[in-house]
Amino acid sequence: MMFQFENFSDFIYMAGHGQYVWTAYSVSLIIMAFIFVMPLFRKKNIIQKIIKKNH
Amino acid sequence: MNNIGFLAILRRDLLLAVRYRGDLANPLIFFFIVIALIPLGLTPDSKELSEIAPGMLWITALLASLLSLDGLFKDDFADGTLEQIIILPQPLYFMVLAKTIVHWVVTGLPLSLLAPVLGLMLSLPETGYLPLMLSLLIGTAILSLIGSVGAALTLPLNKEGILLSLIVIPFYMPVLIFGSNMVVLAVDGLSIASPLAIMGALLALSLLISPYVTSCALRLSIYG
Amino acid sequence: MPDPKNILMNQASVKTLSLKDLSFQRNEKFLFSNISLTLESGDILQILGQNGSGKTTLLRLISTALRPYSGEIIWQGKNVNDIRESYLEDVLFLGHQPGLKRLLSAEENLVWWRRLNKTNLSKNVNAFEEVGLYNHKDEPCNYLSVGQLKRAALARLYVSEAKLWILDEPFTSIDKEFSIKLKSLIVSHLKRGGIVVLATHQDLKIENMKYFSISDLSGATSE
Amino acid sequence: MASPRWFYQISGRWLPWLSLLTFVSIIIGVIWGLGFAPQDAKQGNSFRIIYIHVPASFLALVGYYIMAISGAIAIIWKIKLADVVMKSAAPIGASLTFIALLTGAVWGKPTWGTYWIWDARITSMLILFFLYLGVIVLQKAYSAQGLSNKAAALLALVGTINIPIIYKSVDWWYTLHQPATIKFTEAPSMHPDMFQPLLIMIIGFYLFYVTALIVSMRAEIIFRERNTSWVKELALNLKDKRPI
Repeated sequence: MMFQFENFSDFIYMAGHGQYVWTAYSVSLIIMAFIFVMPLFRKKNIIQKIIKKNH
Repeated sequence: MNNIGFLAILRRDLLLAVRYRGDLANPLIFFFIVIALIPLGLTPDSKELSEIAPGMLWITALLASLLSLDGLFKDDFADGTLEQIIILPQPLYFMVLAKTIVHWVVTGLPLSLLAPVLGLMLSLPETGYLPLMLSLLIGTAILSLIGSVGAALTLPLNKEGILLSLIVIPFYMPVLIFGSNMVVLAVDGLSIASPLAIMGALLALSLLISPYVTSCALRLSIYG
Repeated sequence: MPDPKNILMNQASVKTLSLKDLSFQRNEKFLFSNISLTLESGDILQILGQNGSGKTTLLRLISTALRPYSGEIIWQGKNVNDIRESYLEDVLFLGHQPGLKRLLSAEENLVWWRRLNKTNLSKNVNAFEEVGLYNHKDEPCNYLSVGQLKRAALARLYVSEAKLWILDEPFTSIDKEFSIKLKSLIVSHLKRGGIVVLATHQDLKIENMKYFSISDLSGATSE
Repeated sequence: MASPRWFYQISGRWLPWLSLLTFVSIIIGVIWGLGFAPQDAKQGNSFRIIYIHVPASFLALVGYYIMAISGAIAIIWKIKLADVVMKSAAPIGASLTFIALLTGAVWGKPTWGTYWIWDARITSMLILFFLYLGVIVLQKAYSAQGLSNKAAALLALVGTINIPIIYKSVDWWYTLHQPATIKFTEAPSMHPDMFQPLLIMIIGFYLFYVTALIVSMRAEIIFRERNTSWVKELALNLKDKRPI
């Protein structure tokens, strides 16, 4: 179990398939991060609204 | 005891449908128009048309049946009879079944009987006519049953046009697959036993489950 | 002097309807909670409250059209969900809407309704004469005015054998003369041992009438 | 006991650890899958997309059943928490299905030359996405909040009956028209070096699903109980800690 690519640029290029692999990974991870973070913001501004309401 | 409600609703709705034949024709007209579009959009060449005829006939019949679905409970809901039906002593299951059967008789049945004529227009080979009618007869019954669930769920929403189709179409897909495939097999001269058996199973399943789910949905959404 | 009401009926046929801490929630808020009351044959309950306070909802709960959030409705000592069929045979519910198919005539609507509900076919009273619609009974309902539609719906009261009447604003859009007739019909129903639960703003002045008001503090009952 | 408030407090304590665990497992899985797993003999490096595609489609399906079951519990036993679970599970499931579709399409380009191929697995995933869409749109359609969840829960329940039928009929349909081709998203019998990172990623995705669900449930609970006393009190002492 060792690193499959000679160097970093080969790792990015991935014998031609790099663009597909990286787009798939990055878009998916961005969407997952978005799902995780969005409720936090939602909760934050509900709490802010509550604070403003009975300030 | 149970069938009083069933027969009463069946008779009443059939009477209404027959007395006001106007909207009986809508699904048929839709069917005609869309089938007439296909050669214009694709090709007048009869060989190519017969390739796609089963699929197009089935898709158009499916959409025609979907078109008239939202009226299933709509007018009963509007004039307050649905409220009365829900608190009748007889079980709601049979009354919903009666309404679904009337919807099938009004849309599915005429579509199936008319389909071979339109098959002619799409140069569907003769061997396909009877299987097309058979598959549509069973298929539109399943479509009406499943569709009644969607109609009940979107009952109180007045701008629900696309929502009803979005809810119902995923459930229509297996019926479309087996229905149109039955005609394709028949056209190729193969036996249509297996898709026919599966269609029968789908019919039995939806006959059992859909009216029950629809009556739950009605109780839920009547005061939306 | 014993209450005349009880003399008329032997104990066997006394019907009882009781609500046990009934509550209902709409949009996470309690419209009303733990309402408890009991009605017997010959009782009439008027539900008061501004519009939208839940009067209609309470009537729909009693008629099992709506399921309560908690609590139960008991008819003849048994929960209505267990005896749904026999309970609903004894119920007549008239809602805001007349509940008539507009494309059918008033006569057809009543004939259809009678087939589904326990109605006294032998009674030769002509319901449409009583409600003054005799010469309109064969036209499709969409030719009738709102008042006539209401009376066509009220025609059911004349033929129904149901013991429990649940009426939602029965007196709206009907004229003075007919509302007197309706009131006397209700009184005779009570005398025959029936129970009436109705929501109306009219002051009916029927003796020993019970009131129940749904104010914003839920469950306040005033006897 | 299973009141939303109780859940909020319990989840508050466990959330940091859970999200840390999720983050770590996904990072390990990604690095392992991208850098250290061997490439596939036929498909070369594009095969690495499997480490996102398979867990996502797996969770998309499991997520639908979680949503439907919690919806059923909410209708039958009227448990508020189950209703919150259903409301939060729908968008997460839909996004995971979208990820599965996206990665499947991107994967199709190097392997099949086009972004969209009507492969059995991809088509069933697309229909599953429509099912999710139907539930979400129905949830938002009713004005009365409680009602829309019940209707959506009923639809989700009926959907669970439909999913096996859809998968079977799409398979049947696919093998009918292209009998010979292999279903490329089927994970071929994999070399252990390839399989271990996949296992890590599946665990990582499970953890992610649970944490994302908890986070979105907490927001939903705060929203639903916004005018209760415990939420107000919580909001006020949050204010003292970091003045806004």
